[in-house]
Amino acid sequence: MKRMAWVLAATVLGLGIAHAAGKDDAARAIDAAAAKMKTAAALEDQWTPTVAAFKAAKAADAAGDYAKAEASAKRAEALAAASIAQARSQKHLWRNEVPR
Amino acid sequence: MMTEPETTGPARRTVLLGAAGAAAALALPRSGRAAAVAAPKASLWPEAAFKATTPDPALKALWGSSSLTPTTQVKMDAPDIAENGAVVPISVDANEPKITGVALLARHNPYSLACAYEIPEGTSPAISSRLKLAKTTEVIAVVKSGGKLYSTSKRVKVTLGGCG
Amino acid sequence: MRAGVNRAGARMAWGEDKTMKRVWLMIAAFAALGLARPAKADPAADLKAFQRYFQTRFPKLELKDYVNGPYNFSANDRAQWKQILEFPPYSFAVDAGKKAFDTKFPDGASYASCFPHGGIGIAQDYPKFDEKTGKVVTIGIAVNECRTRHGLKALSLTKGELADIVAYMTSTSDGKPIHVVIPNDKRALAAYEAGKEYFYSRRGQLNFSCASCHVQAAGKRLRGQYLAPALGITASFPVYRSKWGNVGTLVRRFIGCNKKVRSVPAKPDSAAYRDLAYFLTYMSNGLPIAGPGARS
Amino acid sequence: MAHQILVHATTSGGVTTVEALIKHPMDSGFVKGKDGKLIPPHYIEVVEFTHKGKLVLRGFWGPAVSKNPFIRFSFKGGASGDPIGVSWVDNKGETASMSAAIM
Repeated sequence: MKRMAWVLAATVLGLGIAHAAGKDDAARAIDAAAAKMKTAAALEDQWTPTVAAFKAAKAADAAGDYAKAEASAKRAEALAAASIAQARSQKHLWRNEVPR
Repeated sequence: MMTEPETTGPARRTVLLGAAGAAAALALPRSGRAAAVAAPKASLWPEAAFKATTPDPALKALWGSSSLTPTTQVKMDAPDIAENGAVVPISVDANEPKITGVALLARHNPYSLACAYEIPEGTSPAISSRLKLAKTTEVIAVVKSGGKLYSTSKRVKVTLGGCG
Repeated sequence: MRAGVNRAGARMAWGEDKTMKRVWLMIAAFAALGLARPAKADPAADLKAFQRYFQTRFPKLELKDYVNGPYNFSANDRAQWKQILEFPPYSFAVDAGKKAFDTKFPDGASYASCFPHGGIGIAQDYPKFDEKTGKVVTIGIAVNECRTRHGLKALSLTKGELADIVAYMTSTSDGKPIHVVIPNDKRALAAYEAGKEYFYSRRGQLNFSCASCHVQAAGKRLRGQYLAPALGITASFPVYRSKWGNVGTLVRRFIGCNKKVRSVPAKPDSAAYRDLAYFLTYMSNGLPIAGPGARS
Repeated sequence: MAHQILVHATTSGGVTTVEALIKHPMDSGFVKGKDGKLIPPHYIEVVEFTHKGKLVLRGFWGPAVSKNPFIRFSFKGGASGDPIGVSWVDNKGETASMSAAIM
């Protein structure tokens, strides 16, 4: 159940952010994603789809497709944020899994 | 769950020792050892048999006939479900007199013939090896004896390996 | 119409909003209530509870059976595995590892000079806590430390020559009881605790912990394959996996498991993996070394 | 190092059992490599076992034989110390051979 919640949250967030975007919007989104990802990495909980989305954003940005770059970056940011929330909650919740 | 759990320790150890012992005799190719062993002739390989995509033409190309006589005298040990399709242990044995050849075929592999052996006099037809099975398939063991072909077959289920 | 709803929704799900932060904290605090407070690390008590957990779940298995991993749960798979072990596919690795191990370094030293008892029959003592550096040292890392001390490049910790060397060293410990020591040193206990936390923490987009598969779901099937119990799981490493077609180390498996749950793996020599190996191997203390092993 | 052959031959009751593990990729030609391209077929085609120079088994293998092939068979005769020869040739014309004594 918990698992589904994470996947759902992350998936829903990644959608519906597409809009006409310029170069600056894309750059801002990429920076924001990078910042979130740095936090996630520090918490040892980066998700592989986050990295994939970020790569896609950089590639689209380099190709001049800023709308796609921004959308992908936002997806990366959302995924990174979800992983941060996961890591922070696990700081306490992990103890529930220990056999006693 | 298994009712009679057992560890593999001692048996495994023997195997390792065996391998290590043999390692002393390990040789590199063309290393010019005193007892040099000649390489086989590549031209012996029955290419047409190995290029056939179904069992019948493979056997015709290999031994000139695809007429099989199913018999319980040919025995094959193969798993019901392959743990990993890339490494399926399969053993054959047969009770027919004067066996001169043994072959294994996997009906649904891209090429049906997996392996074939020439059995000189004095060599047992009991052969164990490990085969690749592309998907769930009938595996056919064929034995050549006195110009006739005897066989047995078994369906081996191949599922996708999961955990990564 | 700039996805306002999404953003609000996002905040709630992310837990970035202040109110939500409080809720998260409450949830966390609530979760912590039922347990003993994050008490002092007590590895010995953990070990007992861990082994008891599995023995309660699988009363027919003896402790030493756990080194057979998934093959305790399927007669069909076990039969194939035993046939493969008749001439195990890791034989080449052990052979190559022995040759590498016996080869002198350019400075005249050798691997044997870096280890107690010349490196023979000592694999069961790893991972070890190094009091000088305050870090956990796996046997693979110890091999690399030996190399760099003698002017050689460190090898990949996951496969290849180092895996072969560790496979050979492990083969000389076959059957010896795993004997990981956690000294009464704050740093060692902290490393143990960190490994324990890593093991039980859910991570990756699929939200699995190591324990999700190898404790809770141990002995159950995941896409046609049986999940090995965490107890005894380290005993067969390094392991020849048919899927890999060669021998890999424990850290290679960590990386694979992390990727499987869609989590970016840690670095092979990271503190995270050192500590994880420390905790996980300690949990199998007393079980016999059965490595190198073979798995599908 | 590239072409190793491990042989384990034992004799008991007048029958010699030979086990061999041969290092070879046995690429079928149907599997993709890391670069996404098919790995070209590379497999042993003929393998021969001799006892004191006399052929005791000839095998024809195809791409369906597993990586690092294993084989076990037995023949009548053979004494401790006798040489067992193993040799193979693959579809690229590479060959390897070795000789090991019956234990």
